[in-house]
This record gives sequence, C-alpha cells and structure tokens, in this order.
Amino acid sequence: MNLVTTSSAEPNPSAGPMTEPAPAPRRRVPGWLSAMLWVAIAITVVSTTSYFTGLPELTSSGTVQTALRLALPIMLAGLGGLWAERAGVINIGLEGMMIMGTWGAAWGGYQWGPWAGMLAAAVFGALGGLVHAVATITFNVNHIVSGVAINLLGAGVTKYLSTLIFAPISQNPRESPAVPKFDTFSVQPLTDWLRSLEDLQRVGISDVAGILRGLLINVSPLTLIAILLVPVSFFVLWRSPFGLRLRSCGENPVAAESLGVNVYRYKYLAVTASGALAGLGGAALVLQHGQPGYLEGQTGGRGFIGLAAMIFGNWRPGGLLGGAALFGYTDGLQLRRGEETVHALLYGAVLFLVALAIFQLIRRRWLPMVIAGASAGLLYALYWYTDELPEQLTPYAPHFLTLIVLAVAAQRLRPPAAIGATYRKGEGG
Amino acid sequence: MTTPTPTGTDAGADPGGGATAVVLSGITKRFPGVVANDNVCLTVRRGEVHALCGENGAGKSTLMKTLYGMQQPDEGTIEINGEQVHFRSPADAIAAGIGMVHQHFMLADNLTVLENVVLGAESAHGIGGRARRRVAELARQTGFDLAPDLLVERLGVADRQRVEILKVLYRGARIVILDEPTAVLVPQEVEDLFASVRAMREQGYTFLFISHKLDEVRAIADSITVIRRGTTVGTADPATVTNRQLAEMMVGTELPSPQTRESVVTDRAVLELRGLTLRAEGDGRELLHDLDLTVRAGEILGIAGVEGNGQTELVETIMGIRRASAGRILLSGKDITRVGTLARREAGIGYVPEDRHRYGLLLTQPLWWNRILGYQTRRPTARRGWLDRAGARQDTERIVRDFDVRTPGIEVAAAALSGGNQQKLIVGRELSGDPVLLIASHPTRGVDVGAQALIWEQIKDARAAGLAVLLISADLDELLGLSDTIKVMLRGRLVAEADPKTVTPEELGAAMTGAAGDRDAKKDGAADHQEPGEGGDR
Amino acid sequence: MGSLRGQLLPPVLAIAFAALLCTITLLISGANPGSALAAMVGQVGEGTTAVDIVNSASVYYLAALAVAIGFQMNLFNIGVEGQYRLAAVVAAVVGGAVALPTGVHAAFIIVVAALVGAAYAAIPAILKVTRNVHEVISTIMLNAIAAGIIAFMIRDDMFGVLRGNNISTAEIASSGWVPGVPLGGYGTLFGLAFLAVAVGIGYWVLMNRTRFGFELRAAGESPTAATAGGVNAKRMILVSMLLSGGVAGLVAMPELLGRDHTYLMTSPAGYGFTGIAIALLGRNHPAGIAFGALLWAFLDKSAVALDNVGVPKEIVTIMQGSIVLSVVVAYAVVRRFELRAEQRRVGQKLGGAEPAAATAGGAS
Amino acid sequence: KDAGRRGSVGGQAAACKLADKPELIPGLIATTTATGERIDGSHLRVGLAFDVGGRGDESFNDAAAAGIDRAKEELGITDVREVTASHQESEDVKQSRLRQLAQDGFNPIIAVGFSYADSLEAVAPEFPNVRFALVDATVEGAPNVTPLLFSEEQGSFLVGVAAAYKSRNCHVGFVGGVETPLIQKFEAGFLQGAKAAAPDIRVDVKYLTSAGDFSGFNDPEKATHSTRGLLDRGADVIYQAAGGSGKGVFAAVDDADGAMAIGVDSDQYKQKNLAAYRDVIITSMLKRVDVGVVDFLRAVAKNDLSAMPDVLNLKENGVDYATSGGKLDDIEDVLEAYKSQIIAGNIEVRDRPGA
Ligand SMILES: Nc1ncnc2c1ncn2[C@@H]1O[C@H](COP(=O)(O)OP(=O)(O)OP(=O)(O)O)[C@@H](O)[C@H]1O
Ligand SMILES: Nc1ncnc2c1ncn2[C@@H]1O[C@H](COP(=O)(O)OP(=O)(O)OP(=O)(O)O)[C@@H](O)[C@H]1O
Ligand SMILES: [Mg+2]
Ligand SMILES: [Mg+2]
Repeated sequence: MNLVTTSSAEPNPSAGPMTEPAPAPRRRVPGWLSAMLWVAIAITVVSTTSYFTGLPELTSSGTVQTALRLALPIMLAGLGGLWAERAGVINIGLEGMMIMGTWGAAWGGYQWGPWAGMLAAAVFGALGGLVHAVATITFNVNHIVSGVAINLLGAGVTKYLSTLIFAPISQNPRESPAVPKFDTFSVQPLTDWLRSLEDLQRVGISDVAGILRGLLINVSPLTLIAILLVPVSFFVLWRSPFGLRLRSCGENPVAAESLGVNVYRYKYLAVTASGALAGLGGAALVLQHGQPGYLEGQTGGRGFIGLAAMIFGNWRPGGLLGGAALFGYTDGLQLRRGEETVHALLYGAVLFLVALAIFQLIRRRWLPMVIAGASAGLLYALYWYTDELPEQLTPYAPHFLTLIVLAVAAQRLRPPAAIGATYRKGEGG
Repeated sequence: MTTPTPTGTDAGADPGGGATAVVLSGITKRFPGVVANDNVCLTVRRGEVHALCGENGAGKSTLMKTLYGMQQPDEGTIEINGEQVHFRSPADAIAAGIGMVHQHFMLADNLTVLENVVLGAESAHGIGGRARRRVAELARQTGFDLAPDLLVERLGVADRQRVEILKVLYRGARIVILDEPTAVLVPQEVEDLFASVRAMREQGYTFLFISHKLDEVRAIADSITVIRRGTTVGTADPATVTNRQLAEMMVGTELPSPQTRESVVTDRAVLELRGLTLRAEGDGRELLHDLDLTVRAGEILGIAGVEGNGQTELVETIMGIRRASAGRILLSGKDITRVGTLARREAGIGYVPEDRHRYGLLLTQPLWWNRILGYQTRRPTARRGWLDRAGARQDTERIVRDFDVRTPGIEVAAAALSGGNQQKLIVGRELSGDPVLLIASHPTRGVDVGAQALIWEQIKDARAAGLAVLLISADLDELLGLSDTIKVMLRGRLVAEADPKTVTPEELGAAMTGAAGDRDAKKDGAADHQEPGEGGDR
Repeated sequence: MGSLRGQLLPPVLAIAFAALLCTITLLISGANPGSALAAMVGQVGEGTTAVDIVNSASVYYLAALAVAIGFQMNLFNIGVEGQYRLAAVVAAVVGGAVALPTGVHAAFIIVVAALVGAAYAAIPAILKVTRNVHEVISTIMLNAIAAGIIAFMIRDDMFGVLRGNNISTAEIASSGWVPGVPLGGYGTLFGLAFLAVAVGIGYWVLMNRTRFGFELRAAGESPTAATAGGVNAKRMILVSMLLSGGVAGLVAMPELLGRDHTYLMTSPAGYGFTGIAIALLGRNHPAGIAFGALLWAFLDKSAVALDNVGVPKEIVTIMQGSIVLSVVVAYAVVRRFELRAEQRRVGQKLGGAEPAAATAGGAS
Repeated sequence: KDAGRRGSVGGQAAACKLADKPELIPGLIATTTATGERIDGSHLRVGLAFDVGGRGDESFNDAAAAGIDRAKEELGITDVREVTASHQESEDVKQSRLRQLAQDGFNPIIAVGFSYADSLEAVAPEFPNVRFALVDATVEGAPNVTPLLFSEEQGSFLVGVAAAYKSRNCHVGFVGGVETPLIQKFEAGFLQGAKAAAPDIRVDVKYLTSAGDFSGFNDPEKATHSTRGLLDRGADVIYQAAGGSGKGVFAAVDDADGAMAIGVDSDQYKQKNLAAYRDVIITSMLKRVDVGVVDFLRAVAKNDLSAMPDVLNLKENGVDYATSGGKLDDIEDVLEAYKSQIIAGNIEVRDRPGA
C-alpha cells in the first residue's frame, strides 16, 4: 500500500460534500407561513406607528382601499412580467401593453359594457404581447429592444386609434367618452361590524378592522378577478404540468426541448398571456368605479413599476403581490394625506429597522445588525428634527421605500436562468 | 445495486438476438461551414451496448441528436426496430422508446429533481404524488439516493447524471443513448454505472455509448463503430481490438501515453500553501481546511478527488477568485494572499480552468481577442493600457501553429472551435509569457486523444524547463501518468499522499471516496442537506 | 456576418417596411401618404430643420452612448433619464452661481454635469455591487426620485427663479455659453455637437483599443471568464456605471450651454428613453448610433411638418416603434439568410470528408 | 351590491361663521365683447399653435379653440391653421412650428401656453411684420408679441368665496395637477377668497406631482384618491385645477354624500364628457382665453392693438365664474359684491400662495 494518510489525526470529517451552493442545514419556512409572517410584521409595524404618531389614517379602511386600488394595475402588470419572464422572455414592454389595455377597455366598455371592456383590454394587451412574442421568439430579437419598441408602438397606436375612433364621440382626441363601470360590492353585515370596531379607535383591534374593512368594501368583479389571478398564477405555474413546462422554458429551454416540450408554443403562450395580464392592468385604470375612461398618458409608468414589483418579489407571485402592495400603500398614503403620513412612515421605518437589527443580533450577523441599527438611529433623528418632508419629495415616497427595502433586505434574487437568452430549436446543446 | 424493471410494454420481448434496434443509413448533417455527419451508416442490434468512438468534433453527438430528433438530418433515413421513422422533435423519439443522456447535462438548475424528471412526461403520472412515488420507486430500483425535492443546482455531477438516467427510465425508453457519461466520474462511479448498464442490457435495453476512454469502451461494449470526420470508418470487435488499433482508426496516430519522463523536480519551492482555509460566504462552513502544500519547480503535483470536495475552491483561492479566510499563499517565496487575480497572473501563474466555456473563453469573440484575456496588461498583447492588436494577432498565430489549433483563422469566434481545439488554445495561451506555475484543472477533459497527447506533451516540456504544475484531474490515468506526487482531497482536506509510480487506480479511488468501507459516511453527508420542505414555491 | 451587405441591408429593409406600415395606416385614416412623405422629406430643406435635426441628434447621440456603455457591460442603465436631468439642473444652478473666465466657465459646468451624472449613477452601481439590487429596478425608482429632487431644487425659495408662469434656474452668464456655428438661414449648429462627436470617437477608442475597454467588454460578455482573466467584475460594474452616468450628465449640455442657458421647468424629459432605443438601433456601435440618432431626430421633426399638412402626427411614434422593431427583425432575418447561404456554399465545397473547419460567427 | 354613494364627508364641524358681505359697487362690471361694432377680419390668415392636448382638451386649448370658432363667426375669418405640440418636445420643435406658420404666410399667429415663451422670443424678431399673441406669458423686448395674460387668482378668489359659503363643515380643499406657478395662482386666489369669506375656514391643498413632472395633469386615478383623502378629512367643497386629472376629482366628489366640486378654465357643468358629474359641479372658474383670442383678433383686424389690456382681469371679463346649474343662485349677490370690490381695487388678490 503506497497510500500515506496525511491527516490521520483528524477523524472523518462529518461535513457534507463541498459543492459550491451553500446547503444551509436549517429548515425552510413554508411559503404560506412566511407570507403570513410578513403580513403580521407589516400590520404590527404600521399599527404601532399609527399609535405612536397619532395618525389613524395609517390603517384606516380608506387608506387600505386606496392602496388596493393603486396596487391593482401594478400587480397585474407584475403578473404579466412574471408569466413572460418565467418562460424566459424579458418583458420591458409591459407599459406599452398596458396602454393598449386601457384603450381596449375604454373601447370595449363604451360599446358593450364593462365585461366586454375587460375582455377587450385583455385582447389588446395580448396583441401587444403577441408582437413581442413574434419578435423575440420567432425572430430572436433582443428582448429589451423589442420591449422598448412595443412601448413606443403601444403609445403611438392608441393615440392614433383615439384620433380615429374616440375623437368624433368625445370631441377630444386624447380621451374616450365616459365608459360604463363595474358595480361594486361589499360584504355587508361584516363590514358594518368592522366599521364599528374601526370607529372605536382601540390600538390593534381598530387597525386590523380598518385594514380588513378596506379590503371588503367596494369590491368590484375586476378587483376580485385580479386578486384571484395571483393564486391562479401560482397554481398554474407551479402546480400544473403546463406551468412546469412553461417554467422549464425559462430555466433551460434546450433541456425542455430534449424532453419533447414544444418550447416555442409555451413561450408564445406565456408572452401572450403576459400581454393579456398587462392589458387587464390597463383595464384596472379604466373600468373601476369612479374612473373616467381612457386618457392619453394615464398609465404614467405603472408598467415599469409593475416590472420592478416583480423583480422585488423575486419572480414569484406572492413576492410581487407584496411589492405591489408596498408601493400602492405608500402611494396611497402620500396621495391622501401627503407630508404628515409620509413623515410618520419614517417612524415605521425606524421600527422595522430596529426589529431587523434585533433579528440580526439573534442570528449573530454583526455587520447587517450594525447597518440596520445605524440606519434606524439616523432615520429616527430625521423623524425627530423635522416635522414634515419637502412636499416636492413626498410623491416619490413609494420609490424611496422600494429602494430602501431592497437595499436593506438584500434578498438573493434568483431570476430564471435562461432569461433573455435566444433559443432556436435544434441548435442548442 | 439492483436494476430497474423495464417499463416498456414489450418488456423482455427480445433477449438480444439478431433483430436490429436502430439502423441509420446515409445520414448527412451540415452546419454552416461544417459537414458534421457525412453519409453515416450505423446498425445497432437490439439488446447490445454499441459504442461510438471518434475524435472531438467527429460528429458523434450530432449523430445522436439526430437519432433523438433534436436535429433533422439533411439526408438519410432512420429505422427503429425495423420501421422507418421520421422524428420531428424529441417528443417523437421519446414516443418511439429512445432516451438520451446528453454530453452536456440537460437539466434546469432551478427546478427540483422531481420536476426535472417528470418534465415533458407529465401525462404518465402527473406532477404530484403519483409521480413522486414513481420516481422514488425508480430511484430505489437503481440504487440512486436522490431526494426528489432538492434543487438540481445543489447536486454534484454524479448525482446530476443519475437524474439524467432517471429521466430516461421514467419515460420507459428501451434504446438509451449515453453521450460521454463517464467523463466526469471516478472509477468506482464508472463501475457502478457499468453494472447498471450490464444489468439493463440483460433486461433487453439497447445502449448507444460514447466515450473517449478506450479501456472503458472495450470493457462495456458489444460492438464498436468508429467515426472520423463525420463518416463511419469501420467497426471493431471489443474482444479483440486493442487501444492502439482503435486509436489508429480514429485519428491515424499512435495512442499517446501520459507517462512522464525522468523526474526533473528541483528543490525550489514555487507555490506554498500555509494553513490555507476557506469558509463559505453565507454560513461560514469550511470549504477548505488548513491546507499545507508545496509545489516545486519542475514538479507536477496532482490532486485526486471526487468532484465537489474542494478542488474547485482550492484552485479559485490560489487564483484569487476567492479570498482565503485564513492562511497564506506564497509564490516563489512572495506572499500573494492579499493581491488580486491579475497581479497573481502577472507574477507568473497560468490557469487552465475546469470549465473552458464559462471560465476560459469569450465565446463570441475572435481567437486573438481571447488571447488577450488574462494578458491585458502585458506584452505582447498590450502596452501601457493600450491593446497591442498586432502583437496579439501575431502571438495567436504562433499558438495556433505550435499547438495545432485547427481553425480556419484567428478571426473566427472561439465558439466556432471544437472543444479540443478550444482547450489547445487555452493551454497555449496559459503557457505563454513564461509562467512559473501552471494550475491545470482537468486540462484534457472531453478532449480527443490527439489533442490530449499534444497537451500532455506541452505540459511535460514546460515542466522540463522548470515549470511547477498543480494538476487537478478526474482522469486517474492522466494523474498517474503525469504527476510526480499525488495528493488526495476529501471534503476540503488533503487526506492522503501517494506515489504515482506504485499506487493503483483502485487504491486511489478508495482514498478519494474516504477510506475503503467508509462510503456510508458520504451518503449520510449527502442526506444532510436534503431539505424536505423545499418545493418550487419558495 | 461581417459583410457590408449584412450591415447595411437590414436598416434599409426595416425603414422600407416601416414606411409601408405607415402608408397603410395613413390610407386607412384617409390621409395621403404621398403628401405626408413629401412633407417629411421637404422639411429637411426648409428653414433651420436640417440643422435642428443635427442638433437634436447630437443630444440623442450622447444619451445613446451613455446607454451603450452600460450595455457593453450587460448593464441596463434605464437611469440615464434621471442622471441627465439631475446633472442638467445642478450644472445650471452651479453654472449660474459662479463667475469664471470665458471658456473655463463652460468647461467647469460640463465637468460638474458629468460628475453629477456619475454620482447619481453611483447609487444603483453601489447598490448592485454591495447589495445585489437589480439595476433595472433601482434606476426606475431613481428616475422618479430625480424628478422630485429637481422639483425641490427649482423651488423659488431654493434655486429657482420665476419667469412668468415658468420656473427656471438662474441664467448662466455669457462666459459660460458655448457658442454655436452660425450657418446663416439654416440656423446655428450647437458648439457642443462636436463634443458629442468627440465622445463618440472616445467611446470607440476606449472600447476597441484600450485595456479598460477590453476588460469592460470581457466582463460584459462573460463575468466568469473575465474574473478568471484577472478582471475585477465588480469594479467594472462600478466603473462602467459611473462612466455611463458621466456621459449621461453631458446629454443636456448642448442645449443648456448652446441655447437655453438655464434649466426650465418645461425643459423636455425623455432623452434617456430615446437613448435606449437609439443605442439598440445602432447596435452599440458608435457609427450605428450616429445613424440612429439622426434618423430619430429626423422623425421627431417630421411631426411638425406632418401636423402642418394635416396628417396625424401620431404616425411618427408608430413609425419610430416599427422601425426599431423591424430593424432588429431585419438584422435577424438577414443574418439567418447569410448563414444559410454559407451553409450551402460550404456544403458544395466540402464534397468529401475535408477537415471540418468552422467559419461560423464573426468578429464584432 | 353597493348602492350609489360610498361614503360621506368626514368630520363633524359646523358651517362657517361668515364674514360680513361686502358692498356691491355698481356699474363696474364691463362687457368688452359686447362692443357691437361690426369688424371684418376675412382677410386674416390665422395660425394657432396649441399646447399639448390641443383642441378638445376641455381646458385652455379648447377655450382658445372656442375663441377662434367665435372669431370665424363674428369676424368672418376663414383661413385658420391649427397645429399642436407633442408631449415633451424640445425647444427647437416649438420654434420650427411657429416659424413654419410664419413662413407659410399666417398672420396673426396665436401661441397657446407659456411653454412657447422662449420659442417666441427667438422666432418673433425674425418676423417683425407678423403679429403674435401668446397665452399665459409675456416676451420681453418683442413688440410684435401681444401677451394674453389672465388673472386666474381673481376668478379663483370668487370661487373660493362660493366654496366658503357652500361648505357645511367650514372645510374646503384644492387639488392641483402639477405644482407650477400657474396652478399656484389658482390656489392662492382660492385660499384668499375662502378666507375672506370665512376667516376660520380650513383649506387643504394637494398637488399630484411637483414642478417638472407633468404626469400630474394626466392621472385621474391619483386625483381620485387625493380627493378622497381630502374628503375623508372633512373637506366638502373641492376646487380642482388639475387638467386631465380633474375628472378624477369630480368622480371622488360625486361618490361622497354632500360634497361639491368646482371646475376650472371652462364651464365644466356644460361639458359633455362630464355630464355624469353635473350634480356636484356648483360652479367653474372661467378663464376666458376665448375672450382674449377674439379681442386680439378683433384688434388685429382693426389694426389697433393699443386697446389690448396688459392682463385680462375680472374687469375685462378675462376671468369669471360660471353659474350654469343654478347652484349659486342664492349667493350670486355676494359673489357679485366681491367681484365689484376686486374690480374697484378694494380687494387685492395675491398670485402666490402664502405670500
Ligand atoms: N449546432 C451546431 N451548429 C454548428 N455546427 C455544429 C453544431 N453542432 C455541431 N456542429 C459541428 O459539428 C461537428 C461535430 O460536432 P459533434 O458535437 O457531433 O462532435 P463530437 O463527435 O460529439 O465531438 P466531442 O467528442 O467533442 O463531443 C463539430 O465540429 C461542429 O463544428
Ligand atoms: N449554436 C452553435 N453555433 C455554432 N456552432 C456550434 C453551436 N453549438 C455548437 N457548436 C459547435 O459544435 C461543436 C461541438 O460542440 P460541443 O459543445 O459539443 O463541443 P465539444 O467539441 O463537444 O466540446 P466539449 O468537449 O467541451 O464538449 C463545437 O465545435 C461548436 O463550434
Ligand atoms: Mg460530443
Ligand atoms: Mg462534444
């Protein structure tokens, strides 16, 4: 035997194999539980803030309703992004598809009522998606180029169509005539009871009641469908053979192809669905109670925000819902009350950071702990020495918050592996 | 190890007589600029293991992809079990009972084992509980220890290959194509694989087997077909043919041997590792534990080990791609622990990475542009912050000449070269500029015999001129033939040292998997990080 | 696909296709495509339009170069929009506040603008390098935030000056102006159009001739290979983003120093997004980008001419969108066509079993 | 299913304690348009450069368009070319547009919107014989440019008074689209008017976006939610100067029980696209760009611009309040009294909030 053992003193090391990804031995919290946990943390932080700053507005049903309404288009655009990007196609054209959706919703709605409007919005958005699909999948065009072009086309085509079709009716080439809207519903006896709870102004109870009531009153079918699309997307994408195939096209299309998956078909379906979802996002700006109809430029970059929410949510439906909710909530706050509530958000941020610092302390991760703690101190000082923030900056509170949460949470984002890559049948491997 | 029961409907119908499973006639496949297959004819009997041999780029993979429906032949016909077929996509081939384990794994890293296996075959058992039970059953039958809900990105190569084989079995394939399945395996794993293959052969499975390792081919195959430059040049009987004869059929040259000449080891230490330790970024596990190592001028030090035991990390730490957590790295006595990769390269380290596509080349760029990579601060490719394009071109021409890189020119994109030629280019580049130390990770993996010989020759010449070489390889013949000293790496430690003149591959293999009889410990370790709750929905 | 035909055919095809599409659209709406075309072409000879096109193109060119620098590194800098706007405001404020000799003053303003652009780009860069925040999301947010900062800065109790119903920054003294090249009735060419050209040349030299450009492109193509080759990929992200932001800072300078001399509340936004489209049109190549910028500017100006003859000017946006899309589609089609042709050629040449020499792929 | 209203105005405060109503100074309210004199303008070729939005924007572009339409009728003008600005276009495009009109022989040329100010400063001297008019801005040192300025603050003052009188909670609100100096004039006048009528009144102000980000003029969704915020806090009369977002204000007001809205620029009660909200629109602050345009064209046709006022005030009918719908019938005397006081110069209306 010519083998000399050099480290005989060592007992057999018990660690596992040394492949590069860290196989953390701790147990993972299941998705639904961690979602509940996040929701609980968020409610606690917000209601504590509301208590200490004396601003019931933070958890009032009105705020929550506004947040929901503002989050919807963003969430739908984000879902659109999710479908496309899970199939490996970057969709920066969501904004253009959303614009198509607003136009379609107004046109269909004007002609045949809100349900038709919703359908038309989805169809128009899907048309945008189809163009994107043809360019990126059939012609292998760079996905970002195609997306930028679709944004231009969406804006141009709707302007043009409005001049052609809406202007004679509304006398205004930039907007549609009034469009019939969806009726809204409330969960009656329950919401009345919640209202009485909310009016009590007790810490915690009233906060939760306000939040729940905000979610249960004035719900339109469109809202309901949109919210349902989140779990539906999850089940279709993660729990069905169709979704498995679709995701495999975004992870490794050549492998999918080698197993007999028609990659083109799934990509086409995904990107078209993506457009339809973005189009629905457009409908959520036109067909909801109190909305006037199509107006040129009304999407105002919500498609991009939707994309950001999706990235924020780590290419997952639950995550993007969280991103959209965060954005909608902050935007709602600043729109309803402006400077004061946004100022109070500073306080909420302090609470959140303190919690984070304690969490890091328990996990003995010193650097993140110090950073979180220091930021908390800084923000608290800012909160203490100012009464309100410059009003010019408050409209951008949601953007600030998104950025800060991303920077602090430093989540390990995991985009689909083959995203943006060109794929051609029979040429892979 | 038990064997899987066939799942096909015609199970055991033919114990392996004269009937043909596959007949390829006159297959021609052209790619832009290349005729990959030129009028290839191939006959495979049912129930046999049929080996395909040929140089890199001979067209073996292309032929197999054609058989598997991934590529449509420009000319020629395919017959399966006596019936002429026309495959428009792999789906058709799978329906006809063909399965393929690709040379480059066809796995989606971010999907679980289960998802990878059932993908495309959902109609059989769905994607839920039934599919899980079926996969578990197959895994039990084949003795594969795989947690179905583990992400594939967490698997090592051998496990990945097992997933690939599961995929094939799950679809009930009767004709299985294995494209270079052994390139990444250690001897024991190869033996396990062969045992499975033999057992399945008894059950009536037909195998098409591709390998560059001629010993293996002779050990497993019932018949051999040799392909050269896209056409079949002949068949051989594995019982009678010798490696030399096979090699000559393939390339028309002599079978090279990695045998080292006289030892030229000096006592001048070039690379010294002192207590080198590396911890993982996230959770601080030790990837490398307190390594001490010295490579002297004129010495080739080989590192043996099952992949995933820290070799990659060791190399990357020496190259400065990862930062050592503790310990020192000395190059010719100078401490380089804290300097960056470029400074290390400038100090005279050459680096042949294990994955040439990811770490070695800029695939869409021309060859001469690739020549600059790693030398962007030095002559002859650069001068004071400016690139020396003429110099780079000239030196690339030299490499192409000296290392026999087969290419139409140096303006060609690196991706257009075959693997062997890409490797020759990299070795040529890394031996330029008089390095004092060469770190060679699997320098001849997937490279044909001709290119392999040339690369060995070049390494030996450089060693004779005083180069120190740290060689990491899964190919034990290469390790034994080239190294002056061999160290065995296991779980981030150097656990044994061996003299290549006397040690046998089996002894090495035993040390690599943790002393003989110790293999259960490894399995336990593997089970450690299999997390049950981990679905795709995190 | 190195051939000249392969380079030039696609844009020609694409423009023809986009023109066809627009013709159909115009016919549907009952307008006369002939007169529309006449108006578009005719405008170039009229008044200052030709010079205006070049002036606008110089601005677009800078924006597109800024975007292209990021693209070379596989960074998608949507943030050029916010970077150039913020840089313009700060440069205008600083430029309006200091008194310096002629020439030095202008140079100072330009440097300030570049620095501000770079500094604002540093935020997404640092977030990406240290916190792994995706640059697309951070720059989307920062673009919006830039608008807020600008609004804050041009408040009349900050640095703003009321000009009737408009707000502007203080006017920059004439020592800080960059005089244009007067071309008589054709208008005045921005002096800083030459800056754009210089930056374009600098970009080409940097990318193709220097170690820095090599490292940047290497890291963009394959971060892993670049790292193994001694390139610090993180540093490259940082540097390329700063560089991109620096060039973005210059975007508004031709207009600021050559025409407006102040930043107005109504100063146009959106050059950053235009820059993305043009960088893509020009395939990150300095000459291609120049062509794209001129084409884009031409189409922009056409809106006025079309409006004048009563043709819906929205057609211009449709045209821009369809050109971007069809140019890239045309490149893809032509490339595949050429590949096929080569395949056939090789197939004929290699009748037997010649060594399979690959010639696919081409130098960029 | 929800029936109609979805909320009421929050807060329990009572109606305001009103200040004493000022005296009506008779004989001051003039009618410049009613000169009756017949003038022929058929020889004029009029160029009209709209701001973004153009004809049909239901705002000041539309008002300018209405002026042209009336001028066609009254002065017999036939040759008019209308061109429209695009979103976020650059300065030289604006210049080209004006230059094109001038070169094609149009004279006079009316530019709508202050964003044409710099362009006119450059273009007007090139065409000294062409008469230009510029809505909402002046151009220094260009004698051939006639500014058409309106004292939006005066009109806003009057609707502020109306809001104070109509508010049941003594709490009113203002929603501005983008925080520009122009919109701040509306805010300033409204604030001053409301305080003048009811010193204790609470006025909440919300702008959708800040200067430079013009999306605030195009986002009815945001306007709806901002308005709801104001209503939830107790404001019950909302004045909007938010361009295209204004509809969102009306929608939110329409939703709340007992809340009222005040329109802007033109008589929004009469607008077809706003018919659904007619019930809640109690008045609108009228900015009579049409009056300015017709006066200007009349003056040009007479070739005498000397009579053009520097600013079109209440006195010149340049601004006013709408009475359609009859919801102000009960307080019209009060408003007329304030109006006469302003015209007489007894009340000076500020054009900057908080100044
Ligand atoms: N998709 C493709 N496009 C263009 N050329 C290709 C393609 N695939 C293969 N080729 C060409 O076909 C030739 C044969 O390649 P193939 O992969 O079949 O070789 P091989 O025999 O499997 O080699 P190795 O032993 O390295 O695996 C190569 O030289 C290559 O130039
Ligand atoms: N998409 C493609 N376009 C052009 N050529 C390709 C393409 N894909 C593969 N090839 C060619 O196919 C050949 C074989 O590819 P492959 O990846 O199998 O390399 P290989 O020679 O087998 O090397 P390795 O030993 O690394 O597997 C290469 O020569 C490459 O030029
Ligand atoms: Mg192969
Ligand atoms: Mg190969």
